[in-house]
Amino acid sequence: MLQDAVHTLIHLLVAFLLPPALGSVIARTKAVVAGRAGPPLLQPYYDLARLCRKGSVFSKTTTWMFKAGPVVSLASSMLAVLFIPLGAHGPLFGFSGDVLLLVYLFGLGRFFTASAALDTGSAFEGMGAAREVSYAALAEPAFFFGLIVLCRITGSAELGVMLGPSLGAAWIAASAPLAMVCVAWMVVLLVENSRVPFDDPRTHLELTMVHEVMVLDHSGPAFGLIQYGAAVKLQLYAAILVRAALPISTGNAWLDWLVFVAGLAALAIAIGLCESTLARLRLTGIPKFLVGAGLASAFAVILLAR
Amino acid sequence: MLIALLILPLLAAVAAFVLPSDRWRAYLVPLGGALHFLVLAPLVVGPTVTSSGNWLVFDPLGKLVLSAISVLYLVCSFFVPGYLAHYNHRPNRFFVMAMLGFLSATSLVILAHHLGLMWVAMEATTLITAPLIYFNRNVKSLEATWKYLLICSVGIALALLGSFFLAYASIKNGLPSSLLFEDLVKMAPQLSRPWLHAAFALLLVGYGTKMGLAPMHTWKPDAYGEAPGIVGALLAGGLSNCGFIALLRVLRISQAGGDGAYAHEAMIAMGLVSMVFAAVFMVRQNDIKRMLAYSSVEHMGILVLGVGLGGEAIYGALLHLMNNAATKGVMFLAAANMHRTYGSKQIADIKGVLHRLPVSGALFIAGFFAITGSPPFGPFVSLFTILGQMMKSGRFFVAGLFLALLGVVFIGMGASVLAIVQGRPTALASASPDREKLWSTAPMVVLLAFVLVLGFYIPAPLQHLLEQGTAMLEVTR
Amino acid sequence: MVHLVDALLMAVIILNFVALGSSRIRSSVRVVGMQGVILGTLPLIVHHTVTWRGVVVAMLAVLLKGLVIPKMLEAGLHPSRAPREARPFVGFISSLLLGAVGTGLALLFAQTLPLAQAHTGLLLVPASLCNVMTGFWILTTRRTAIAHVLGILVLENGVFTFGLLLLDAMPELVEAGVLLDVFVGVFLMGILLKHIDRELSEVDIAAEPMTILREE
Amino acid sequence: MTQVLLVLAILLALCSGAPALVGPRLSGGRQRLAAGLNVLAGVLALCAVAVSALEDAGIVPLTVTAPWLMRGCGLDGMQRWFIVPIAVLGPCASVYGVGYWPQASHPENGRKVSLFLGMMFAGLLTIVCSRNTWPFLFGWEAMALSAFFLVATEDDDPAVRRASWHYLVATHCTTLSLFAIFALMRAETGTFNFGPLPDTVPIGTSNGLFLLALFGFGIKAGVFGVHVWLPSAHASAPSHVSAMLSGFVLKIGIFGLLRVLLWLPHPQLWWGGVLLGLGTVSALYGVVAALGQHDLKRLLAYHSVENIGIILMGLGVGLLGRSLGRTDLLVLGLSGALLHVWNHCFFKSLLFFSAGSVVHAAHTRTIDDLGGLLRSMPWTGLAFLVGAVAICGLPPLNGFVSELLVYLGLLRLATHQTGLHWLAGALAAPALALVGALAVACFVKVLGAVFLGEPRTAAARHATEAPRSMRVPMAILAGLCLAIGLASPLLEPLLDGAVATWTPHAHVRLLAPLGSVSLAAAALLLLIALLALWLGRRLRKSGSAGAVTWDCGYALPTSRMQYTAASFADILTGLFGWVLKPINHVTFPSGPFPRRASFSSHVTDIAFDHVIQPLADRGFDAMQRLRTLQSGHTQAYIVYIFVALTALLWW
Repeated sequence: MLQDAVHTLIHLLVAFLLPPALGSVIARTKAVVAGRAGPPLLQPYYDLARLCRKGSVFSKTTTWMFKAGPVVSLASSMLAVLFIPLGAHGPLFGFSGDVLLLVYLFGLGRFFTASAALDTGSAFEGMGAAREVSYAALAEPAFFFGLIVLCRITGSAELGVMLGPSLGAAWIAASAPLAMVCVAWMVVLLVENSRVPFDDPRTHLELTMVHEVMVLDHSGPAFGLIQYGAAVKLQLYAAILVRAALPISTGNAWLDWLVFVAGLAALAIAIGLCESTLARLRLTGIPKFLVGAGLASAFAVILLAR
Repeated sequence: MLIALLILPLLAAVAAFVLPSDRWRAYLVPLGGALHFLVLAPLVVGPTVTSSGNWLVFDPLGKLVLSAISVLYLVCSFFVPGYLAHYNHRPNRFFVMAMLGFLSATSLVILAHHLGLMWVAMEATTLITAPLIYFNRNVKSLEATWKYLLICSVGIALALLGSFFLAYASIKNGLPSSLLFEDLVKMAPQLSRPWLHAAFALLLVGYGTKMGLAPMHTWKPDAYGEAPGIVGALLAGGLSNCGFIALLRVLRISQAGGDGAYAHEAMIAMGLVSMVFAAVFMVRQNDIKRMLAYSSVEHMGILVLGVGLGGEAIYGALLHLMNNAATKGVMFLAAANMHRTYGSKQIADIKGVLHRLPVSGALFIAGFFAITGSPPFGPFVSLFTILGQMMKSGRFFVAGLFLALLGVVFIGMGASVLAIVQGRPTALASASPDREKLWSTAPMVVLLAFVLVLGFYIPAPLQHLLEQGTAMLEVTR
Repeated sequence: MVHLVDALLMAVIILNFVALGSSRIRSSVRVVGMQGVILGTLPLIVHHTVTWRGVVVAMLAVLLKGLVIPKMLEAGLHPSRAPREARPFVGFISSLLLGAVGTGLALLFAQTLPLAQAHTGLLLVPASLCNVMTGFWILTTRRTAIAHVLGILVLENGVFTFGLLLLDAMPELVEAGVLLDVFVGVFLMGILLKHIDRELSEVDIAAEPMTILREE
Repeated sequence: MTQVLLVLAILLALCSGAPALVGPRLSGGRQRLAAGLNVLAGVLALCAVAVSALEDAGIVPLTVTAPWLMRGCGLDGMQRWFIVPIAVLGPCASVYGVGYWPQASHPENGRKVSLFLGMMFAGLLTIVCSRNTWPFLFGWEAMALSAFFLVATEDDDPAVRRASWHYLVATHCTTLSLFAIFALMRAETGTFNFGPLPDTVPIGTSNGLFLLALFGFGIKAGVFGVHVWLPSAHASAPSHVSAMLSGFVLKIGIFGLLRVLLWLPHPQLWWGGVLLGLGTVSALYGVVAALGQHDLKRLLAYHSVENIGIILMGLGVGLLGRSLGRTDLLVLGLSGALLHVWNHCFFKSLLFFSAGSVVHAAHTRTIDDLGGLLRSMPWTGLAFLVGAVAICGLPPLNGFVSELLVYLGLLRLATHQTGLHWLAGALAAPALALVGALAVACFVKVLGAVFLGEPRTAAARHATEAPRSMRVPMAILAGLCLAIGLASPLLEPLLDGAVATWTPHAHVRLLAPLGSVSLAAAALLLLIALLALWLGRRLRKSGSAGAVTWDCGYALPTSRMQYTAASFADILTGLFGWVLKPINHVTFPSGPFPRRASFSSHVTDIAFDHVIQPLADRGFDAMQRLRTLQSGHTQAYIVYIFVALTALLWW
């Protein structure tokens, strides 16, 4: 019993404290590739603390909607995290169909973030919001076909079961579709979390931004919430992708935690490498890429029909 | 007693001829109508009456049609005094005489049980209605009257030839030749088949011309288009039904003579052709009265189609005869009011009737929904019964075509009706002093109430008459 | 007796062709008048027992069809305006040919109808059908309104000849009624003809009479 | 007992408008009376549902034997399910109408609207509770005709006349196909009463009835292809009428389809496939077309097409389940569709009510002329937000619950082992997900353009909040959306009763985790509240100041610089251009000193502008050519007579 309580505590800690660290690993990888020393690993935590203490400036044209944006997007990400398995450890909660809760919680977060951006009444934030919702809509089928593949293989609609122990055996039986799903999910991860090929988190030219420009007008604790929400969302996608790619469970609980953290780090480094090596896609190129990813995962479903 | 039905309107006509003042003469029409109705009412409820050597017989079919015409005539006759007062600059002696003569002629057609006598009466109705159509005294109404007379004469001549063929059919097989319906129906099985066959074709075309079935309907749009609204109502509701009852009498003989199958197929074909013609000519029609004329062609087609199908559809057709007469009355009177107020029949010139003539506009729309078979009204019940019989006898193609044509007619007619009724009235129309008076709206309201009641509940005597009528036309073998 | 009837019927058929062929309206009116007279007298001949009522009806028919109607129609023919010739759609020769074809068709159709033994020899049915067809051709090939009235008359004559077959079935009263109706019909058309002349005086009556009412 | 209540409710609603005709033209009292009568009718209908539920459960004995008029109506599980939303929506709409369409400011058509609103409400009640052809058809036509007169309220505007005309033609096609259906059914069963058709009915007739029902009821439900009347009718009708139209009149089509599908013998497998395919296409087309709209109410109308598509997908899964023998699929699909009927009825009418108060305040329906209304109309803005979140199916609210049921049905279909039927589920589920995401995009666009940012025109600037009589119905509907989202298990008994009409023992609880969904929704709301509190405390502690929007330092932002609806949706309308076929009206700047250049684009409806309209025009032109038969020549007419004669003789 004690064992379970400890592991649930670790589960909560990993779920809610680890996300900013993921961002720092990516930043550190990019710095090392660029030959720089890079910011200290705990820099994101310092930023969050600083933002919580700072004063904030709100535009006169905004209403309560502007403040609701960050709050709802973080709440939906945090709730979603409770339903996903971290490595071999099953999720804290789960019911048949919680996959859809996950997908639609992302939708809710996106709805409020984009609305908050439009509330400021600035052209740039409108541009960002438009791009965010459009690309997310195009990425939706890619993610969902992957879920269909997993659902078809494991025969259940519960995330814990789909990414559970039976996935290991499934990899042997249907490795080609699953590999294709992982590639598609990698693209979805990069799009949803505004990583380089699709969006540059550190760009300063608003015309080219997608995600960053939506949060242009936020400041102080609200901006802190947004940063933390983005980090949690990144870790969420990463956890799903890692579990789908490496469905191994070592049998020893502690060792599983290490495997999971190592997996996350490896994925962070991979994202860092992607950002350093790839250049950004033209804005008109992004929809083609997303539709391509969607067709890839759709093809995975067709492969299953064989 | 039956003779009274014929003589009373004639007496009123003579009085009209004698009476000098235009104003009082106009009131003779409602008087004649009321007298006719009073005599008719007890007869309809009573048993089948025959008189003068059963040349005049008042059988259930006759009761149905004559009561419909009499009610329509009585209600519409209240329209006439106001109408004639409005056009007081025109002499109306011939008009009133013709109106009353029309009533007695139609009564004679329905009562006559002798082919020759019925033909003479039918020809008389044609001749009496000619001056009615020519009442507007302009070039167009002249041409309309001329074509009406010419085409109906050709049709009636063929009908006469058909009657002679029927008479000869009995002589051919050495039977005592007689043109009385009862005798013909009794002798029918022995009648020589080819003559009976040819006779039915001729009579169908002859009396079909009188009814306005396509392709012999060409006189109808011109005649109804140019005649005054009140005359249009009586023609559409009354005269066409005379043609229909003549056809029914002939059908009974043909059925009894074993040629029923051919008769039914011919009538179904003729019915559908009429509906096709009506649908085609209804689309983008630019004249309200011509539109109503094509609607009349369509509904005559439906009557013939119903009887051709047999079974329940006969009940539906007979009920539709009543509904159609009343609804056509409403729409023609409304069209008359609009024509008078807007000074034009062209749909392009009439707009915003709901605002300018609220009662006429509302009743025109209600009549439109009724005539195209929308449920709360009477015609829906009869159309639905006819459709039910089509489905029961497995004629799916006919049912599909029937519904499609009803749809096209709805679209054609609806576009015109709504273009007139909705929107704002033109400056010219709102300027004209014409107001809606009681005489111009009360008849319509009564007729529409009648149609609405028929939609919900069919009174027992009418139900009894309809069943008897259906039994008469049922194919016995 | 039968030969006389056949001869008269042959005369009627020939008169049809004359009516079809004649170019002048005045002559065709007179021809139709003659046809009316012949047909008026025929029932007396065919009918075995001659009753006074039959005679009265025959006299009435001859009087109306022979004299009154032609006189009225000619009155309608104003010397000044109405054109001499009734310019038909088709030439006169072709209308004659049509008449011949029509008669042929009528004969064919008459064959299909079996006659009672008493009437096998008689020409009655073909004659009447031929008249009907001629009436049809006059109605459809001529332009002027007066020609149409003539067409109607020839058609009525055709139907009337068929009526001779069943004289005993048709009591005189009804026969008179038929005659009266035809007469009143033609009389009304005559009145309308005067109105047409008055109304359409400016429009040449021979041209397109009255096609104002049509669907565009 | 239920029949007495039902007939009373119907009669009350029917004559609710009558007193308005009698009184003086401008008095609002009659209208309030009419609204009161409608509310009473709604309450009676709800009591009837409760009583009949108890009767079926055997608690209340079936006492009074109904006289003739009432024998034609009654309530079984499915009918109870459909009575509730109309009993809620009807009163809300008429109460809303008191404030939105007051007699005083609309003298010439105010009374007409309240009269026909009552008639439509009565017609809908009659249809749902009828058990015989005659009340069904009478109720149907009463509803259809009164809806026509309601849509044609402002008939001096040609666009409104055209819209009401398209509606009338569409509804008449439905009526004609209903004639065919009921005539055919009577021919088979011999009676006018409703009931399952005997198995002796040949498969051909059964298929024919299915296609007729799909066509007739599909027009009424607004399924893709025959939805053409829907957008223009909703845009031109007064908003509370559009709410009734979109809220329930579309559902009456689904109700009719359900009834007929229940009675048809020999259910075929391809029926379910057709419904699922048609539903998916309708959902996709509805949301994509909505993206390109500039008119607020047309946009909401296209979303009705989308939601009807979702309902049809649920129905399709249900039918496939029935044919494949999978009762779990049947229960899930059917309950998802039925629950979505309720949800769509509530959140769509909520959206139309808030759109109505926007139009009432700003006197325009063009989204690009509005903006910044959340500040001047906070309650309407909140109502629209709740409606928008619900319609996109986002978690805390009711939209998510019913879409979850449909998803579960689709996912179970995707895991079906035998045959390739699972591919249908495997392709439809991602399509539904795409529809959800596009709906989010569309409603962010509308919310941002109408309620957020700066007001773009003077009318938007001077907008004032709607009166109380308009806000109360909105509050009720928003409350219902939240209640269903948080407490969906409460609906299980009523839902099981409805699904029980199809399969004997249906228990949604075993197949769908409604309990845990409600818990998750509650948890989400709790989390949001906590974070909001934390943020509020932090902001008070660390202070906040107001300033001009940080537009990267641009100091003079104007309202025209904001993203409009068209620019927001440009990426997606560009991608879906092959469906929307947008038409651009461009005036290029010309000459050395160009004075004026403009660009505007609008989206065409592929089914109407590119298929139905050209076909109709070509058909009517052909008829026009045929009219030369009536050439005016008497000779020709006589030739027709002889042609007819020879045809008859020769035949």
